Parts: sequence; structure tokens; C-alpha cells
Amino acid sequence: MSEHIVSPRIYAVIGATLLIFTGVTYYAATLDLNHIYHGLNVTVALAIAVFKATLVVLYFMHARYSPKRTQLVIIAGLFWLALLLLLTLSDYLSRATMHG
Amino acid sequence: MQSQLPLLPEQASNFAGNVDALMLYLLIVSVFFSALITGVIVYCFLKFRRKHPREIGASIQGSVPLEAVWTVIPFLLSMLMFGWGASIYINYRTAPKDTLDIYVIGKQWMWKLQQPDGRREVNELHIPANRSIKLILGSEDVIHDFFVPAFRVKMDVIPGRYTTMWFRATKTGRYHFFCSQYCGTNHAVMGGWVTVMEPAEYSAWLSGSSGEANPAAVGAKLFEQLACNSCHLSTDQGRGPSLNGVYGSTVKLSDGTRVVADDAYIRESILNPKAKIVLGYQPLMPAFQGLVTEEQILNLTEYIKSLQGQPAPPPPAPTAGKR
Amino acid sequence: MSPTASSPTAGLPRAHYLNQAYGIRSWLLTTDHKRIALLYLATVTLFFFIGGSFAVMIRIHLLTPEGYLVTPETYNKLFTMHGVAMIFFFLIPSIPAVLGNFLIPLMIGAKDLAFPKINLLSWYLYIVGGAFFIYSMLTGGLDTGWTFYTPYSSIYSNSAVTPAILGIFINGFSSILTGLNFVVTIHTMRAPGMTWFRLPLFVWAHYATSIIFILGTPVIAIALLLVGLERIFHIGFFNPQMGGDPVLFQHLFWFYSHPAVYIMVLPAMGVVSEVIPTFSRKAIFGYHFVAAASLAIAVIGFLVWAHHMFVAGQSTYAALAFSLLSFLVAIPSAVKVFNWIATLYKGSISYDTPMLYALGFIGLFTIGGLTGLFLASLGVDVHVHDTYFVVAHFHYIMVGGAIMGYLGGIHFWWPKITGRLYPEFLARIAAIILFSGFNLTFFPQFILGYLGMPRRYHTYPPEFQVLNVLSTAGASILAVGYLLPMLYLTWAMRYGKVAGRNPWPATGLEWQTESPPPTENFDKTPEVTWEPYDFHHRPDLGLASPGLAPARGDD
Amino acid sequence: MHRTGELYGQFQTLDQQREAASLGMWVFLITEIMFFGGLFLAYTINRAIYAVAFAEASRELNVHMGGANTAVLILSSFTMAMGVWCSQTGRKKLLVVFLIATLALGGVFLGVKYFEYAEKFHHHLVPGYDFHFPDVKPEIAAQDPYINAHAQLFFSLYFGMTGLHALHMIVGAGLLLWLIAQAAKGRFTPAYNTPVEIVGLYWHFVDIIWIFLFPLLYLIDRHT
Repeated sequence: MSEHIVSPRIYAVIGATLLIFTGVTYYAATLDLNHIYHGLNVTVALAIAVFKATLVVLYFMHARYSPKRTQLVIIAGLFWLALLLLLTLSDYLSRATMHG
Repeated sequence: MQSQLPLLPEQASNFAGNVDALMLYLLIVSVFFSALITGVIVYCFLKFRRKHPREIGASIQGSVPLEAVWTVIPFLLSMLMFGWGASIYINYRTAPKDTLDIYVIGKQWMWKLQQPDGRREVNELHIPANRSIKLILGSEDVIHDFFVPAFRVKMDVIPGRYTTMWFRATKTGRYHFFCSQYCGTNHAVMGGWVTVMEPAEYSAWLSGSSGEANPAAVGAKLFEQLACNSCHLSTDQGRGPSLNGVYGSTVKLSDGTRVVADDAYIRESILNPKAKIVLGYQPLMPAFQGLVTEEQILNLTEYIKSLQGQPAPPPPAPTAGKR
Repeated sequence: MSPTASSPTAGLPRAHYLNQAYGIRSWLLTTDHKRIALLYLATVTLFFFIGGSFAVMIRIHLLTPEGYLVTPETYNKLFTMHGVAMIFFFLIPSIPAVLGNFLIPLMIGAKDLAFPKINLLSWYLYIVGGAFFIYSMLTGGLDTGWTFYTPYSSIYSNSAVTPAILGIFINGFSSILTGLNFVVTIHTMRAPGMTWFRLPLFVWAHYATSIIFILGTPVIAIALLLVGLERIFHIGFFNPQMGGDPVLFQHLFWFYSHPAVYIMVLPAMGVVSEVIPTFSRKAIFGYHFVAAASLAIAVIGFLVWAHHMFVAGQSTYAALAFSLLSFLVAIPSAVKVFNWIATLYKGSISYDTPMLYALGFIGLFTIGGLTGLFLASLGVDVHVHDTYFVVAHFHYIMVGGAIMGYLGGIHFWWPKITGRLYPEFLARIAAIILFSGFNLTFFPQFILGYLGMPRRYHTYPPEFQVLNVLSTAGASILAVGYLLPMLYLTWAMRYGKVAGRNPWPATGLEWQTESPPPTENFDKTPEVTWEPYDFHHRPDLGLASPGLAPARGDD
Repeated sequence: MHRTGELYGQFQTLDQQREAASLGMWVFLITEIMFFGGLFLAYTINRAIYAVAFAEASRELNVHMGGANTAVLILSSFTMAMGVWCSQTGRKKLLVVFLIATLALGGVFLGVKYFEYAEKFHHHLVPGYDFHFPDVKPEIAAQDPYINAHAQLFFSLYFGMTGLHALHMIVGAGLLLWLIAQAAKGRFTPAYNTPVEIVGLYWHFVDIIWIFLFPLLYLIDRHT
């Protein structure tokens, strides 16, 4: 059975971490971080979300133990999502006047 | 009129020559490569015909240097195409300072154009030759596109915001203009004529025209009808700032920033005044969004521009008892 | 040139995928990739003739500047449904779903695709999507243009937009699942010995196309879904009154729709990469470069979409960036064309119909590609955007390229699909008719475009009439020309000369098995030991090695 | 194409079949990422342009329900992962228990979602359905006089994203029901548990989408 078995202990640890970070992001939203640095609130919230998502992908979805090919597919998917977001934003952020 | 089988549109603007030159360069490169490829195909077609049914071709797998050659050469040629095209584009998108501003409003299946002095035309545009013209384009419904083939210019007209384009007509005459972004049933009919006239002829046309009263007057009537004058008095004692000489001046806002009172500022201040409050005044002015059409805004703007008479009085001290 | 490999009298193999089972159920519930390919062939041809009839009506209407054939509303519906029927229901599925489905398992030595049931589901999604489109066509038609630009499509159009959007949305999943099937099959089900660099270039081209299917199609699915939601619930993703930005729809739409043009042309390039070596009897020149060029086109194709929006009010900076990237995507296409014509050098060339279509493809695709450079260059694009120059450009790529490649592929593999050969002389005539009719139709449109005649116009100024009449003349030749292949290919299915395993002969693995192949594709799982397109180390092909005097008396 | 036991005809070995299934699912999840990506792009751009209106509208959302839902979904991911573990180690009974737990938690999530939507209908916050945004403080209205329209844009995106996510949850629940039926029949053994793994991958993906939706929609400027 070539498929790697992840022990329940790891699942429990990952599950707990995810719950804790949900609390952290919930609490972080109540702090006014924007005056420290403009837009820090969004950055923190997204950083936590990315961290949680990575945990789920690596451990719950076994990406860490999957063949190289699957890992390449995941990375390609995220790269293309970044393509869509960043290239379109390059148009919006460099427009002379933000209308509305 | 043009011949029955024209090959190139007339060159009637400052961009036309440059664009045609770039097109010619692209055409030469294309004809060269097409001829090269067709030539090689025909040559091989004839020379390497199959002599007998079981004949095999030579055993050639490929050659890296040749691959490099026909990667680098097309790359260099295309970079030249890019550079030349980009320079023209930057020229398209940076209007000179002293332009004659004409407002163009696209509406499902007609164009309303308004001269700086307020004269309005439908599907017709009269402009002086050899003068930089800036078109400020808006739309009242869907996306249209103002396209003048003879000037080699076009710009989409998007609802909800202004887009601009500029050109300088270099040859007098009448040229087509089209709507070139699909906008519904009569998309094909929604065009008209640009008439380029000598400057003298243009000013004669401007003054000689009977037509409706000039927009500044229409704007003045509107200014009363909408009771703008109840707050905007000629002096700063009213509840709203005086508008004398405000157009083009820099206005100090309540949040401490400064902004130049240009067309967009006036349009925004009419449609949603609370967005930018002049220092020392209360946000009392009602929003006119939905109450005034684009045309009425243009007339009001013209009227405000015509109030250039007195220099703007200094902004009142913030502590004055006008709260 | 008579086929050499098998004597004409040998009959068809007793049992093959066509006579293995009979009846409607054996076709409508089949999971055999070869039968599903034929199901696609039938439905794709149906939509081709629906779209084609619209095209003929458009061209007849444009004979006169005033246009007397149809009313403006009907004209707008004609060009819109011509666009939708041709792009979404013919060009995108044609080569991948028909030839790709049939051949990829055969070419890599597999029994079937990785997920046969999902393959059948893809066909049903295609049929349901097509049904919705035909429903929209019959209940008022669609007049938004195939690009569905908002706010016209979401607010102002009162034609049957929602069923058409639903149809294309469902049809999109057919593409996604086909792409998924191909990627997984090519990765996991290659026969022993079939390494990546022994894969035929047809498979490489479909691997690149599948990447676009997978990564691009979902974005147009969400874009059209949002327009559908706006129409049904009157909410405002792109509604300017609510602050939504119509240009955002264009970004989402073109993010897929530009790579979609590579979905249409890459498989045709795959066909040409198979046909040129076979009929020059010479290995493809620069195999690795042509394979890499396919992947490069698929990847860079995702970076260039905003060259469709140079005059749509996007920022100057973005326009410069996308114009530069658009030139980069032209380089791999140029590399492929140069490699094809380098293959001809010192080959042993025969003029069979597939070769005529392949050479026609190279000629027309080159013109199409070069005029693409006109559109990528900002200076010229501002003038020619949304004019007939653009119409001519993409027809050269899609009709001159994709359809020529498709017909070339159909003729090249017809013996493998049906076991019988098409009538050679008649097929060559049809190819020449199509080539000349095509050029007469679309070359005048380049001139029309530069003169400034906008697209989608039901009337035009009188000075454009001469060129429009020429174009309509060409279109009538094309209309007749496209009927010919359908007629003689159907005739050949029953009466064509029996082809045998390898009539050309060609080097692909699909030519090792019977024609038509058994349901299991191969009697036993094949072992691949040879390099692709290597005519010199293939004694099984029965060809003379070079330098050997041709043995007299060969048939 | 004949099928011997659990091995489908077109595959040579069970391992090849498992690899194909797993790769196929990951490729499908990539298409889902691009599908939701279009929505996230629309949200990002509109929020950047109408920051004030989006912050104000986001305050109408019930952040406690959102937070609870996130926890529920993470727990369901945990139980799903445990289910996959059980199928790998042959614990057939425990597999059914964990699958039912995952389904139950999914049901709780959809229930909470139902109440949230009901609340929106009650407060006239459903776009295109007599949308009426409550009056805001003057200085907020000053910053964005079209706040009613831009708030309707926010709620269009809110219903679009959470609605699509809920739809994916319902599909996931359907898959789980089918999976529970198969597991109850004892079909899954350590040698053949591909369907459990595939549904697991799908479920975790739907959880990841919510992990991003929650902060983006609910947690904008909660501090003022």
C-alpha cells in the first residue's frame, strides 16, 4: 500500500491549530491595526487564512506525502490564480483616477 | 469623394502619418516572411518530390543553432514593433495642455457633442484644423466607442466614468466617425461626420450660428431653477462658497487637502457634493445625482466657467461664526 | 499514389469497435472513447453547419451598403449566433473531442481514457449545452455578440441571453472534464517504453490544450454566471449604477477567451506536426522545440489577454505591459512554423490531401499570425481595433488554421476510424476549392479593416461595397466547398477502398493496430522501442532505407 | 470495459488507478480554485474602490455566526481526515461514524447559513429584492453618498460567494451520503479506499474556500 498513512495525532494537532488561529484572526479583527500601518488588518487576516489553508492542504489533503506531480499541479493552480489576480490588479492600480 | 476602391484611409490627423508608417513596416516584415515561407514550401514541394513509392527522406533531427536563429530574429523584429507602437500609444494617451475641450456623450444610437462654448450638435462635430482637440467622453447607457478612421483614433465610452482622447486634425474636409463598440440594434447607424474647417471658418461658424442660446445662458437659468444661488452668492457670506473664479483655481478642502477645480471636480460636486467639502463650510448641499442629466451638468459647468469675472476671495478664516 | 502496405483485397478485420455492438443504447451509453469521438463528430458537424448557415446569411446581407436581407435586430442575432455556434460548439470541441478522444489512447498505447464514464458525461454536457443554445436560438435569438459585453448583455439586451449563457456555462464543463481526462491519461496511462519524449506531437499539443481547458474555462464560467445572476436577480456585479465596473467583466471574459483561441489552434498544430513528417517521410525537425513551443504557447497565452482591451479605458501602463507580452506569445508559433518547413527539406514529399491541408494551414496560419502582430502593436491596434481587420485576422487563424487542420486530421485518420480510404482526387479538389474560396473571402477584409469599416455593422458607407462583394463571392465558394468533404467522406465510409493497418505508412502507435481498431485498442499492451517519426529504424513500415536502390516491380 | 473486483479495465494496477483518481481530483480542484478566483478578483477590486461602503456593509453581517461556522467547518475537516485514516487502516465501523459526524457538522454549517440568510431577508439586505440599507452616520454618508448602491454591490458579492460555497457544501453532503451508504456495505478496504480519499479532498477544499471567505467578508474593520 504505497499511500502514506497520516497518524490521527497529527490530525488532532493540525485541527487544534486551525481552531486556535480562527480565534486569533477573529480577535485580531477587533484591534485597530490600520493606524500602525495602512491596510495591516487585511494583511494579517489574509496571512492567517493562507497559513490555515496551507495546513489543510499539506496535512489533511496529504499534499505533503503525495507524488511530485500532484504537488506541481497544486503549485501551478495557485500560480495561475496569482496570474489572474495580479495582472488584472496591475490595470486597476495604475489607472490615473480611481473612479467612484 | 474617395475612389471606389481605396486602399488607405485619408491621413487627416497628427497621428495618421506615424501609424501608417508603422503599419507599412509591419506589412513589409509580414510580406517578407510570408514570401519566404511560401517560397520554401514551393521549392521543397518541387525539388523533394517522392521519386518512388518506398523512398524515405534524409535522417535530419534538427539543429539547435538554427532554432536559436529563428527565435532571436523574430524576437528582435517584434521588439522593434512593440517599441514603435508603444511610443505612438504614449503619444495617444498624453494630451497637450492647450486643448479645445469638447464633451461627447454616447447614448443608445446617437452621439451628443458639445463645443466649449456650449453649442450642441447631434452626430456632427465641427472642429478647427491644426488645433489640438481633447474629447471628454461619457456614456448614458452601454459601452460605445468614438472612432474616426481618418484620424486613426478611437476610444471606448464607458458608463459611470469619463474617458478622454485627443488629436489634431491636419487636413480640412468631412470624415466619417463611427461607433465601434457593439451597442445594440442601431450600432451601425450611430455615426456621423467630423467637419474640419479653417480656424477662421470655424469661428465664423461658431458665432454665426443661431441655434439655441449658448449653454452659459442655459446654465445660468438652471442655476436659478435649481436654487443654487440661494447658497452660492457672489461673495463668501452664503452657506456655500462663492463660485466666482473658482474654475481652475485650487480649492482647500475641509480635510486639509487641496484639489484643482476642474471639470471632474465640478461634476462630482454637483452629483455628490459631500465627497469634497470646501474648508469652512458645512456639508449641507443636497446630491443632484439622478436629478440632473449629463447635459445639464455641462451647461452648469459652462456657466460656472463664465463666472471668471472677479478673482476668488481668500477662503474665510475657519473660526468665522458661519457654522 | 496507391497505398502500399496492405493489398486492396484484404477485407476489414472481423470484430472491431463499430460492429462489436449495435443499437441506439450501444451508442448513447457507450464508454468507449472511439464511439464517443464519433458521437462528437456528428454533433460538432451539426453545429458547424448551423454556424455556417448564419455566416452565409451575413455575407449575403452585406452585399449592399444598405443591406436588404434582414432587419438590424436579426443581423445582430446572426453574427452573434454565428460566433457562439462556431466558437463554443465547433472550434473548441472539434479537434480535441473528435480526434483527441479517438487517438490519444491509441497513440500512447492505452485501452481507453483514464475516466471513460466522465468522457461520456462530457459529451452529454456538450449536448445539454447545445440544446440550451438551440433553445435560445429558437426563442428570440441572442444579440449581445459572442463577447457578451456588459452592461448591454446584463441590462439592456432583451433577447434570450440567459438560456444562451446557461448553455455555454454547461458546455464549459464538457471542456473542463475533457481536459482533465486528457491530462490524467497522458500522465498515468502511457504504455511501457512510451516516455515523454517519445510521445507524438499530437499528444503534446493536446496536453498543452488541456492545460488551457483546465485553467481557463472556469474563469469564463464564473464571468457568465455573474452576468446570468445579474439578469435573473437584478443585482449588480458589473452594473455601473451600482458602482460595478463593466471593464472588469472584460478582464474576466478575455482571461479565458484569449487562451481559448490557442485551444482552437494548438490541436490543429498537433495534426500538422503529425501530417508533415508522415508525407515527407522524414523526422520532424527539432522535435523537442516543437513540443516545448506547444507548452510555451499555452502558458504565455495566459499573460496577454488585455490586448483585446487596449481602447477599453484600461491604464496606459497595463496596455504597454500586455502589448510586450503579446509579442512574446508570437515567438513559439513562429518557431513551430519554421520547424515544419525545415522538415520538408530533403524529404520524400507526396501530395496527399492531408499534406495539402497541412501546407494550407502553414500558409494561412502564417498570415493570421503576422496580422496578429499588427494588433499586438499598440500604435496600429488603436486604429484597427474592432474593425474588419480583426475579423480577417481571427478568421485566418480559426478557419485558415483550425478548420484546415481539422479537415487535414479527419482525412489523415479516416482510414483508421472507418477502415476505408477517402477518394483521393475528389478530396484534393475540395482542398484547393476551400483554400482559394477562403482567401477570396477574408483577404479583402484586411483592406476593409484598415479603411476603418467597423465590425458588426449591418450597413456601411458605399465606398466599402466593392470589397464586401468580393468577400461575399469568396463566402459562396467556401459554403459549397465545405459540403464536399461531408459528402465523399460519408460515401467513403461504405464504399471507400479498404485501408488496412497502415496505408500511408505512418510511424504512430495508432497505425500498429487494426483499422478500425478493436474495442480494446490493442490485442496486447504494445511495447514502444522506437523514437517518434523515425522512418530509418522502422522495418515494419516496409520502406526502403535511403541509398538502397528501389527494388523494381514494387507495386 | 470490463471491471475485475475494484480494478477498472482501462488500468493495469490498483496503484495506477488510485494515482489517476487522485491526480484527476486535484486537477478538478484547480478548476474550482480558478472558478472561485474570478469571484475573489471581483471582490478584491470592488472592495479596494468602495472601502468605506464595504466596511459599513460588512458590519451588518453577524460575525459570531460566521466565526462559529468556521469552527464547525474545521471540525468537519478533522472528522473527514479521520474518516480517511479509518478507511486506510480498515476500521470500517469507525469510518461510518466519522463520515456521519462530518455530514452532521456540514448540516450544522448549512443550518447556520440558513438563519443568516433569513436574517438578511428580514433586514431588507438582499440585493435586487427591495434592498434598503439602513441610514448611516453623516460623516460616513459624506465619504460615500451612494452607500446604498455600493452596499448592494457588497451584498451581491456576499450572496454570490457564500451562495456558491453553500451550493458546493450541498454537493459535498450528497457525496457524503453516497459514501456513507457504500461504507456501511463495507466496500472500502485498505486496498481500495479511493472514493473516501476523493470525497475527502473535495470536502477539505470546500473548507479552504470558507477559510478565505470568513475573514474577507466578515472581518473588515471590526474595530471601529
